[in-house]
Amino acid sequence: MLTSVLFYVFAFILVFSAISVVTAKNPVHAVLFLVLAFVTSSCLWLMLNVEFLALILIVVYVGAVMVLFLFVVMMLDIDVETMRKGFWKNLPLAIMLGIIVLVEMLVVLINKPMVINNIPDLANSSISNANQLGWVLYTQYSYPVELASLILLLGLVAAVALTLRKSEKNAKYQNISKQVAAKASERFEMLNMPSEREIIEEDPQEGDKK
Amino acid sequence: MMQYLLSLTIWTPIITGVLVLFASRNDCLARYLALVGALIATILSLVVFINFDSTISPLQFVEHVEWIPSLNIFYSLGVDGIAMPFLFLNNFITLLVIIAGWKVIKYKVAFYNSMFLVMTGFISGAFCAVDAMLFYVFFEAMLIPMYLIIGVWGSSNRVYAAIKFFLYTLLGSLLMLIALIYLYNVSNKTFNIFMFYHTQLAMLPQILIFIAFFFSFAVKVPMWPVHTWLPDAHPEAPTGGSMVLAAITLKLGGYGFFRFILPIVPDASRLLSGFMITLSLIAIVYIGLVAVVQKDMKKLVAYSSISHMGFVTLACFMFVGNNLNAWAMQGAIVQMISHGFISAAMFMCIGVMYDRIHSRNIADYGGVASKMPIFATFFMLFSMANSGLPGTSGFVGEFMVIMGAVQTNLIYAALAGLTLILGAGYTLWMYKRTIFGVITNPHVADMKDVNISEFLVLLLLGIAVIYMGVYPEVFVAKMQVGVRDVMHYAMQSKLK
Amino acid sequence: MIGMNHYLVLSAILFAVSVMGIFLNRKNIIVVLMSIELMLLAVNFNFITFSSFLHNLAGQIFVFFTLTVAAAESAIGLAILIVLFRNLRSINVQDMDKLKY
Amino acid sequence: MVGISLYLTIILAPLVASIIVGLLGVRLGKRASHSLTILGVLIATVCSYIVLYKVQIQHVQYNGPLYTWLTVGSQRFSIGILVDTLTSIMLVVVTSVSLMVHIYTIGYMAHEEGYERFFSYISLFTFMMIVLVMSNNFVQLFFGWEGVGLVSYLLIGFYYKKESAIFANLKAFLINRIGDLGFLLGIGLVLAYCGSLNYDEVFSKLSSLSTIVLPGTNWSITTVICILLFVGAMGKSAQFPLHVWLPDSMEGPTPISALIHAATMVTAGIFMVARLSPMYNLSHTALSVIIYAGGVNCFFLGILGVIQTDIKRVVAYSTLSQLGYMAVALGCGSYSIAIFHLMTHAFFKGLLFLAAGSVILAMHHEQDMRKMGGLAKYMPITYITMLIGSLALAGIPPFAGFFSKDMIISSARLAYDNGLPGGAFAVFTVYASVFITALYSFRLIFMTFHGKERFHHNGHHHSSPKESPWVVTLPLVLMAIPSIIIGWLGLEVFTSGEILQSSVFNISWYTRHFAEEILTPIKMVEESFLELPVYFALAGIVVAYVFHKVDGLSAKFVKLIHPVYVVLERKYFMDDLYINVFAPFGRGVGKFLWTIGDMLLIDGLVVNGSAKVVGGYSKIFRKLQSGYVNSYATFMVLGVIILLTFCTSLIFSS
Repeated sequence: MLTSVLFYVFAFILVFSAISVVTAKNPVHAVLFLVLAFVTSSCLWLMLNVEFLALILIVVYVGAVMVLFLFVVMMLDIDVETMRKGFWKNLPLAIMLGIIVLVEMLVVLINKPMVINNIPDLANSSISNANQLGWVLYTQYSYPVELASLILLLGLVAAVALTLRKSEKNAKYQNISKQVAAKASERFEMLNMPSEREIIEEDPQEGDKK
Repeated sequence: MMQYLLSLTIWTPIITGVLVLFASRNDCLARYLALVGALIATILSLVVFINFDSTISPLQFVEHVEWIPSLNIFYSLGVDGIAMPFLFLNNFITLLVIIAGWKVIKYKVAFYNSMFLVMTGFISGAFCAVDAMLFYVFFEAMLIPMYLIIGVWGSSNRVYAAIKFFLYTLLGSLLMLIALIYLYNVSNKTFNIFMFYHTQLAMLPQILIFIAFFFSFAVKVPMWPVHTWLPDAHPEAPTGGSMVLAAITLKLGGYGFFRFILPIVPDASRLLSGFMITLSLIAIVYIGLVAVVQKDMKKLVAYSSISHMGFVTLACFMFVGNNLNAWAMQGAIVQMISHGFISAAMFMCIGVMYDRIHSRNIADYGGVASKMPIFATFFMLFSMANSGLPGTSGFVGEFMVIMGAVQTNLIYAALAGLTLILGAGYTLWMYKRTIFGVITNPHVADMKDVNISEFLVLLLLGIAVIYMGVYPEVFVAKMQVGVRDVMHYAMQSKLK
Repeated sequence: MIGMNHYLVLSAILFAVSVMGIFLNRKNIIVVLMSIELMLLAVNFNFITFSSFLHNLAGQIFVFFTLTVAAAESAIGLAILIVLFRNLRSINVQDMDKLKY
Repeated sequence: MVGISLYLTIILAPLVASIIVGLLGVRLGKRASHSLTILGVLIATVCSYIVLYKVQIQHVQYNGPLYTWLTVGSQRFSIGILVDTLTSIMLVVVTSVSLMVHIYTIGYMAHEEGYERFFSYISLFTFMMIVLVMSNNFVQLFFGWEGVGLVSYLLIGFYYKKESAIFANLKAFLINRIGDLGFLLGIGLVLAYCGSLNYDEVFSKLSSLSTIVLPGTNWSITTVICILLFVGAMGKSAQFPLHVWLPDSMEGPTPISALIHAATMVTAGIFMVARLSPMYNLSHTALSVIIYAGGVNCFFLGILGVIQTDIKRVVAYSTLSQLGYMAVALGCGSYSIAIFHLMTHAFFKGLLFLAAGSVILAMHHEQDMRKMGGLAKYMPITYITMLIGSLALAGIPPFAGFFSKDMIISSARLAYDNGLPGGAFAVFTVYASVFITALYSFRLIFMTFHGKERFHHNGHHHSSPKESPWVVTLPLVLMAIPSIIIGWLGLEVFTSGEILQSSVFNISWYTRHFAEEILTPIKMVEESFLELPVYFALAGIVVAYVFHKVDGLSAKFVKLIHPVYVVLERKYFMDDLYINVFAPFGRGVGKFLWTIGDMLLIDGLVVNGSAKVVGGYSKIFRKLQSGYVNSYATFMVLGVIILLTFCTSLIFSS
């Protein structure tokens, strides 16, 4: 009974926040609603005994991706009014299409009713969900995991590379070929300086070397 | 060595062509490298020519290597009496083109020479291919270099011409691919052209195959009314491109009639021979008249090419009852080879004039003879050859075809013979307006006579034209048996 | 009793809402991106549901990878968005017509 | 030298000389050039006389192949040599006249540009003509036939900067090509029905042809072949209506007018018909056609010579007229007489041209007779030789032309008596032409050599005209001699056909007639004064004299017959027909086909039209490709929805 109530509460929050995401005037609000949607769905996943992924969703999505979104939205100077143009014009079409999609999916569900209703019992399971996943991921799916890590790395590098501005004056970036080609003599130079400075004018070349 | 002679002939220019590309920094090196490649290929094809046994009937210099086993496609080469002369013609003309472009081409020299070498290899491949798919690959691959040659080194309207050329020819050959796949399915999953000769076919498929092949080869020849790409391509192409286009690529169309249409669909050929003869006669007379009024020299010669190639298609379908005519059939091949020399020479001559004052317009010339006597002499020779003067190669083919046509129908012969008058009319009228007369254009007054490379090209072509006119037997003897075999297949019914 | 169908219906609704989102905010590329995230969530929901009810781990594994890819995707997508904004001073989709003939 | 090497020497000597001079002429210089070519022709001439001796006295004949030219199926075609009586006669005529012309050219062309080129051309011409004459098959005949046409083209256009010359040479070549088409078709029919192109093999199969008709018609195949071949001869021998090129060909230098357009090339058609006499004997229809063509030439074109003022054109029209005589002789079946006239004509007409050239040289290339007059006392040799030539041409006994022309008249009457269709026309034209011939040739003599000296008026030159150098007059004298005597020598042998035995076969009634009647020159001269022709000729001379002496008579006469005069002046409108009707018609059709057929229909409608249709559709569908990411996204989602609908419908159907 409790689970039913909880499900309906979460489900309601989820649908509400999803609708808010797509209708919110302010993109910042939209992002925040999206965070809410992720959190509630994470809760729903927990109810399905999928703790590992639920946590991942919170950590990765809410903690990383959504922060990124929020950061971008706040950083960019977005003209909200022009963005909203055509919102009302598109609304009927959008609702219609949404209903069509929904109806079609429901039709499928109604025509092929699923009779499996037993949620796996957590107490009966000797091994935790995270443990189970770990066993499979690091044995059977070890190569895809490696691949996934590479994709993440790529995403990381790509994001940096894309947003890096070489043309900007104070941007700091490495010139690798220059670094590699450097010799010891260029790094370290012995200067023979007189202990006492003479009062005659400075040698301009020496000034350059500094 | 002898065993792989055909492969060597095909791949030497292609490989040299690719090597030439690497020499793109050094124009001089590129030229010499290209010359060496073309020379080796010409010598190889000459070896093929000399070692070809004109008395035995099957293919010679055969090579047979698996290529795509799952589809039963072979890298299979061989030449008979019909293909062999073209092999030589092709390499010979390319050699001349390389020499002709020696001083004229200054823009992307290596690329230019490379394209011609690669194209030669592809064309040789098409002539040597025994496997239909191999033929198709070479046949299509050849378009690419030609497209680039027109598109890169052409004159003002080159892009239109290049695209028109490409689309026209591609459209035709796609139909051929369908026909080939059909033939593959009905003849025990083989692409061997000579196996197709033995495939029994009902009338309807024969007609459909005929139409498919017809579009592919008629565009190449080109026959009326699918000829309009040629008068557009020629004026835009550089001299070398025009030479190869007129001298060799058109011949692939005529070759297709001999290699594919007549032996594979003999009954349809017989049925549609009236149609083909009509188109050919239209090509000869109509195009001849059109050529008379051209103002652009290259267009004029392009139209004259169409008119001359009309003889080839006319000759292919000279059925008397069920029998083909040996005179006409051999005449067609002689006509093609001779036209290869003559049209190359005509375009070379026009190129020589074009290089000096950059105009193809007949009206811009006049009085060239007094400034370029040596050139005028050569041009006279080739003009006369183009109008079919006995003693030049131009006569032999026309003569043989007309002799054959008389045996079918005197009217056909008379209409075809009108080219004697029209051909002389447009060629010599052009000659009169460009070479004779007083100099009116100040640029003409500054023209200098031919330089050494031009002289060499004209001389070689002149020797070829006269040699073939005085002693055609040397070519004719080689093709005797090949033509006989084609006639043999073309005269048998394939209906079940 | 909450059965499988409940979850599936929920995910269907989520999906439909995200489809609506794409149509509603055709001009605002950020919201479009967010709608796509929502759509992915709906799909993941389905996977999780089936995995859980059918006692099969494959669904969860799939979700694991989907999450990975989606994270990378949104990172790159946002990076592109920033570059676009820098160059165009706008993220209006209508302004992105450089490739239009 | 014997046999084949002798014949090859005749053929190749001029060719070798021509090629050497042609390629290296400018380096060799004038002297070496003309020496070399004259040497070549001299060798050929000497050898020709040896051949004549061998053939006529020792009866050595030759017919054999040189090399295989072409093999088609089982048919083999060889380039070969035929030396028989006809060949030997023609060889002598060709090489002798050619030699004279070569020598003459040294003087005539001395100061012309392209001296070496000219010698190379005329040597090449000699080679081609020899090939034509010595061939033993149709292909080689055609080679020589076109070859002489080529050189004629080159030589008419020798002054290639002169618009009229390059117009004339193109015209000559094209008109000849019309004839060649007929000729080629004739050869084709010969090949198709006889299976060979060698004369002897063709002749041996002639008898089997008599019953065959051309498919689809009821024309006898022999007649069709003969007429088609004669069409070729009409082109080359300038028979009506393909004669229009010959007067214009006078644009070329005078020596070639003498060599090509009087003595040798234009007689090739006559030679060809005579060579094929066994074939022509089988078709009386073809003979009639020849008579009509020849008759028109002989009389109607002869008349045009009377009104010409250009000295060379007068001679040119007389050539047309004389060619008509020869054709009439052929048409009457007396081929040997045609060859006889061909030979005498070659000498006296060559002489006339060369003499005219001498006059032109003296007048500094002025050709208008109205600006001459009274030249007799300045140029005695030229005058006398030209007078001899004119007397021969007019057919005054005992000059050469008299005998041959009289024999043509006799054979025409014979043909009429034997009921050959067109016989009456032949008789009328040959008689009438005797008068015309004498009229125009003496009009030329009087206008040029007698009367007032009109050449001072045009102010170009003040010195009086001088006799030409010896290289010019020597050939005149050498040609004048045969113009007098060759008739005496040839009459009997040609009349009986003895000299041409086994190569030319006269028609049956002719042979029968002259087997009974033996003619000797003395007897013929005596008898001639009892017959009309001589009086016609004398009348012509008298009329010419009267018109010359009485001032203003010709002007009055012209006024009297004004409409006729206009027709004559426009040359029966034949030139207009070709230049203003046929040529523009051809060009018009060409232009129409090009602009309407090629450019508008094929290129515009089909080729570019299809491209436009594709382009039009693309223009519509391009609208969907807006380039906006959001519209793509929309379409993608729409696609997803459609797919979803499809999947859903699958559930219902199953």
